[in-house]
Amino acid sequence: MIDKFVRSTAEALAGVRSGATILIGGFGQVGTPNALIEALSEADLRDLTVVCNNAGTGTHGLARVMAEGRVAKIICSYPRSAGSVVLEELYREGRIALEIVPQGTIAERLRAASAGLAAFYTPTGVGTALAEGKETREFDGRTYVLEHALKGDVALIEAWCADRWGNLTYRRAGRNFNPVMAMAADLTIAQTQTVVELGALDPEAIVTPGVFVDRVVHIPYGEPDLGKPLY
Amino acid sequence: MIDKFVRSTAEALAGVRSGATILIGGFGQVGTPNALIEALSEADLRDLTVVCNNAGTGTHGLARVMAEGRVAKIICSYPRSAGSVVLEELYREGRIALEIVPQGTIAERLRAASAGLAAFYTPTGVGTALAEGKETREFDGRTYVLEHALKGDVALIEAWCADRWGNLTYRRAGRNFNPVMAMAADLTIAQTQTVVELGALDPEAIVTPGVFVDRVVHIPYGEPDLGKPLY
Amino acid sequence: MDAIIDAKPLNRPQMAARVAADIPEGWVVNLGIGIPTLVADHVPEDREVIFHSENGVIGVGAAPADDARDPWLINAGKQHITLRAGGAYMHHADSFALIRGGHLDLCVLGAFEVAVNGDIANWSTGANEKAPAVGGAMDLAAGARRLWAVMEHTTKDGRARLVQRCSYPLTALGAVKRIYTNLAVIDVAPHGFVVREMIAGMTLDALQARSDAKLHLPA
Amino acid sequence: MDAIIDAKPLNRPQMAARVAADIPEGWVVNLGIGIPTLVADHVPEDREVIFHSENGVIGVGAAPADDARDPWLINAGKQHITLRAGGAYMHHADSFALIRGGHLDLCVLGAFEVAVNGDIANWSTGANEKAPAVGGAMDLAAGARRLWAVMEHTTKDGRARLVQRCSYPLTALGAVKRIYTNLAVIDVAPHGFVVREMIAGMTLDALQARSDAKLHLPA
Repeated sequence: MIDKFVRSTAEALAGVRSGATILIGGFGQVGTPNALIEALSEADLRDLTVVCNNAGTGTHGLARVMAEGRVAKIICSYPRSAGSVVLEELYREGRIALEIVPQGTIAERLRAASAGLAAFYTPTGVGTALAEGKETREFDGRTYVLEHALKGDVALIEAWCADRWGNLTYRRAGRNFNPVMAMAADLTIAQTQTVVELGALDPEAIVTPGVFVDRVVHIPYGEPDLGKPLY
Repeated sequence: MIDKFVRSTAEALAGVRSGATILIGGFGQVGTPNALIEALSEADLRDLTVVCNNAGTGTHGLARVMAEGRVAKIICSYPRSAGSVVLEELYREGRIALEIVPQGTIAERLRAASAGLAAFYTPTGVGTALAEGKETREFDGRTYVLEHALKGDVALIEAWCADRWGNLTYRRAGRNFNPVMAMAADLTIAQTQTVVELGALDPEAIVTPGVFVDRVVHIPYGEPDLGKPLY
Repeated sequence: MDAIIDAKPLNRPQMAARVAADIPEGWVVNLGIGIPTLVADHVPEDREVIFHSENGVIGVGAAPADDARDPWLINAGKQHITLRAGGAYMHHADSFALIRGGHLDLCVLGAFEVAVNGDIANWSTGANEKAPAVGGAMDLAAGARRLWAVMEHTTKDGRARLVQRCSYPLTALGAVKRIYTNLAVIDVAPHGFVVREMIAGMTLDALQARSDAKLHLPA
Repeated sequence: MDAIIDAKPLNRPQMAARVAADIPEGWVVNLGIGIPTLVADHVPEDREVIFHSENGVIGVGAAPADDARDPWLINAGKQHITLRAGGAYMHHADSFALIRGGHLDLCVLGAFEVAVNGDIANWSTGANEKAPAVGGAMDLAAGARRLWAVMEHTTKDGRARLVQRCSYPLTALGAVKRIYTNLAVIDVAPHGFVVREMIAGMTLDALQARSDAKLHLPA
């Protein structure tokens, strides 16, 4: 019997190695795998490359992972926010590498990895500082920049509902990067708010089929913070 | 008030021009926009390029569109079947051009068009007759072939359920190429088996958001043929 | 260079309202952070405009009351929102396929500068800042079928934002089609900036004095 | 060259059963048209293997009774199928992302020929045929993490299908990892074909006589 549930976040992260590329889902406070990120900050790991739209705020979550010195490089689109003090300090001191990628290009590079493509030509960023040094090419009179697939060793995502095959649904804006990252990593680990029996999810409404998911941990984490959201 | 419903297939096809590239959804008998295809065979059109996984069987559907002399070129993955006599005759006589593309490459070329990408590098077909003359390139020691986006002027698709914004769901294997083609054409026309009020579809389960759909015609066509399926 | 005028510049809600007036029913529209976000409030309820947020929400509705916020429903600016009947959710790859694939009728962005050739600079003030942040701005600017910029006509210290050539890092080349400022509405035409409309009391000379690039009147 | 042997070749269901025996629980598997399709029937119900069909069905179940067919549910071979509890639907771009992206543990395809370097020819018999048809074969062959070929060991007129170099148009280069024939199970190893198993009564000499490329025994 296929059963992808594990009992703890520590078990969920078993086998993750230093030097790994970790994809972390979520956008703002919504759909973020908070418990898995906490476990990551407590694991004995170094030199991680983290791909995440934002770069953490305050001193918890991804900011704590960075503060613990586990992250060598962040690939993100929007590191800046009122509370992103950890990243800013590490960045100023040259202790963390930062690759800024347009948000849609991050999504598309992940999607290319999920689909076995090596690279693609996109119009985003042409003529800007973020395309400097990158190959460009004209198609039908328009210039495009070559961007490469971005594959994760591990993806950490949050789902709303899961079954034992790892089929997943999400909740409203909690979908965001999660389904894309689920498909783009060798080892995909989901924390899920709710759990159902196999067969209970509508096959027409499953967003991430279980074939893309390796481990699921049930974390009824609760609602995202209703406080003033930080960018 | 946005209302994408039109009253007839003829109205649905209004403005489609000779020389257009037409994407046609469906796989086998399932999810095929039969009424729109019939209307296409009756429209005064010439020199169409048709993108469709199969190339029609018997003397109805796409086969009839070809028999009427409306099609200059077919782009498909699987033209051959027991009943594909119309295509075979036209092809043997040199009266129709045929571009055979691996099924996944058709899907991906459509998806690239839907996403505004110009081209991508895929491993499919490398070293085969279908990649002859195409640019190849190595990434991380593996060879990939460059494939270009395939955009439609028009997409004809079949949905299961639609609302007046053009939000769509599909039925089981009737999904197939339909959502991909809906996003890849300038003018997307759906025939739908059922209709609901705006707001009745679950926003978590809408497969094709209405922003990708231009016209919807309500055709309670009925179930796909249960007879022996033809490949 | 400056000219004394007797004109009251638009405030931010008025700028947003001016943009909203030009958005017809049925358009699919993405609104950037800042003044653009306010545009939605000025589209009448009965004019169905489909607002898209790049974090995968289509059919963004009016802002919720403070005590009726849905914790799971935010926009790209991380503000709480509502979903209209007919709305839908997508993941990020599909959401940006929508943007880049030409499925947005319009994107409205704030800007630092717009150049006479349509170049826009809106994401970075240059090399000396802390970790730079681009978000979805480059995708939106490169992908939308129409890009309108909304900004004050000049900076707080009086420098022109309608420029011959952008001084800040670019977001996209030749992308802007129209500019809404607190003083005027200006099209970006092949031959340069064309003033479509000015606020009451504004003169072309005074507007020119506040602009770096040459302004034209419609032919 | 030929050798007289006293061995009864496997029939098609037996070949399918032999393949099925090697598929462990939990694998995600795509089965090609022909003998491969039969493999699913030989996986015990209680061994959960997730069968994928490239037209967007994950979790293909047993064939339906003739009077219980669902008109909307077919596989890539256009045969009527069922969906297991836990199954899901995808569109074609996602379905082939699954294939090319390395998410298939295994694909089992029929073949005309497999070469000693793993090249496979299974989609076209050459230039003189009518409109050629590839379907998803090239995607599956290039994308699956493991590709196994199932075929008669020789053609009806006795020509070898395990060859030094394919004579038919290729489907993919160096893709096949294992071959199941009616006579043997052969691995495609870096140094060539390695015979893992032969049917009762078969000898290596007799098998070699029916093969174009050199056969090895395991080291």
